[in-house]
Amino acid sequence: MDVLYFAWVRERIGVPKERVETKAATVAELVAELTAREERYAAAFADLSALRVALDQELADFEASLKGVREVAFFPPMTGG
Amino acid sequence: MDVLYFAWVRERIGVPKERVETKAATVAELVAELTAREERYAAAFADLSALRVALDQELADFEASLKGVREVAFFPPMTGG
Amino acid sequence: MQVRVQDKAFDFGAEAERFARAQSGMGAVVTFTGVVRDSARGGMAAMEIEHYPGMTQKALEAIAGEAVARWDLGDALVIHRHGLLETGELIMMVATAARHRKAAFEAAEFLMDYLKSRAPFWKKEIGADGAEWVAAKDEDEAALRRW
Amino acid sequence: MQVRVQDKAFDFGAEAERFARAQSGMGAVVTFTGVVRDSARGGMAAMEIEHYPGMTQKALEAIAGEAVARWDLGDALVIHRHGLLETGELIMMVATAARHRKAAFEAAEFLMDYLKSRAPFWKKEIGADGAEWVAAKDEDEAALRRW
Repeated sequence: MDVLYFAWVRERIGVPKERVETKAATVAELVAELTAREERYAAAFADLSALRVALDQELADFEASLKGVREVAFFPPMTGG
Repeated sequence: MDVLYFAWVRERIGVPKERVETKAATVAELVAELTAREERYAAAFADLSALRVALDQELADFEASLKGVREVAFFPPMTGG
Repeated sequence: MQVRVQDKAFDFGAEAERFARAQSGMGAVVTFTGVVRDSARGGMAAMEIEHYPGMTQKALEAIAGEAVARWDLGDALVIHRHGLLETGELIMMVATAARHRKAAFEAAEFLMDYLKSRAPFWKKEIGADGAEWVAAKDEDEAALRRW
Repeated sequence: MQVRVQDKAFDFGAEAERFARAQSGMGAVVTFTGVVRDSARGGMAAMEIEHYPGMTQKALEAIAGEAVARWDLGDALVIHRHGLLETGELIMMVATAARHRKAAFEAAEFLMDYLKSRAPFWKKEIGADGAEWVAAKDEDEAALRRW
């Protein structure tokens, strides 16, 4: 699936987008998998309360299933307007 | 003093402004005096709850004193905006 | 702070643009404009707005001054027309500028609530079948109580 | 209903004027526009607004659609910029049209509250001494609870 990062999450991880092959069933499992992979992910995902997630461009939560999902995006709380 | 009328009060009384010589001490006394004078005043002042009054261009109430007042205005509740 | 009472039309877009551009240090600009619309009973051709010339400007300045002080506004603008207006014409506008949106919105609503019930204007709807003074609404008087 | 996400500047006055003029039967038009202002710590030179291209338009259309349905609006407009903006530039605007002022104000505030916390934009303040992401405010999250 495609994994996208925005704002300081993107800056910490170092790329705006990447392709991830995973068997994670939920967002939380995907986060755990990425965190274990490299320090830059651990830094980005250190405080999940400071993060938001969207699945296929809809806001979701960390317990949500990844079944059928093609695009996951991680970002800080939004600051539009 | 000058007495001014606006909106349907003006239409009922038939003039926008007139000079009134009076010894009335309060707005209520002035209203009573005018009401007694002619039917058109009685028609305009029939329901005081539907009227507002301004003394020297400041909103006031019917018990207010006329002492030193140069301009009295009677009108219905305002409908600006 | 600017208050204008006039019979001629005003250019809402140009006024709104100028007001927003003049802000420095204010992040939030709110405008309201009122449009003459057909009456509830239909068939309205025009609206006549009467006012109390000696009092109107003073009353509007007092209201705008209170809004600026209470919400620490960067600026406030009030324009209100009188005379004969056709359906679709703009009756009035207010604009407020504040550091944050909450103050800008509240101040604009405050100005509108006061303009509706405390500024000396009276509207008359003119239709094919005659003319009728617009009655003040209880809800407009009630709206003042929250401030 | 119109939603535009763009990097180029928009003409607030012209947009506001066109929006108000297009109303028929709607008596009340409210606009909000946000201006890039200096940060609380001062010395800000510019603001960079990042967004999530695939999601932004959809999210804004959903928010605007909800506002139109909930307040029975005659129309709603949302314009939001992304990219690099200088101090004094306009970030975004919303406009709402309703029969009465209460609905127009509420719908505009609702749109703003959602844009602040639910539309995928992230602001970064760029100053002489470096850049810093704007933190989301608890009060903005709290503002959503009233709707």
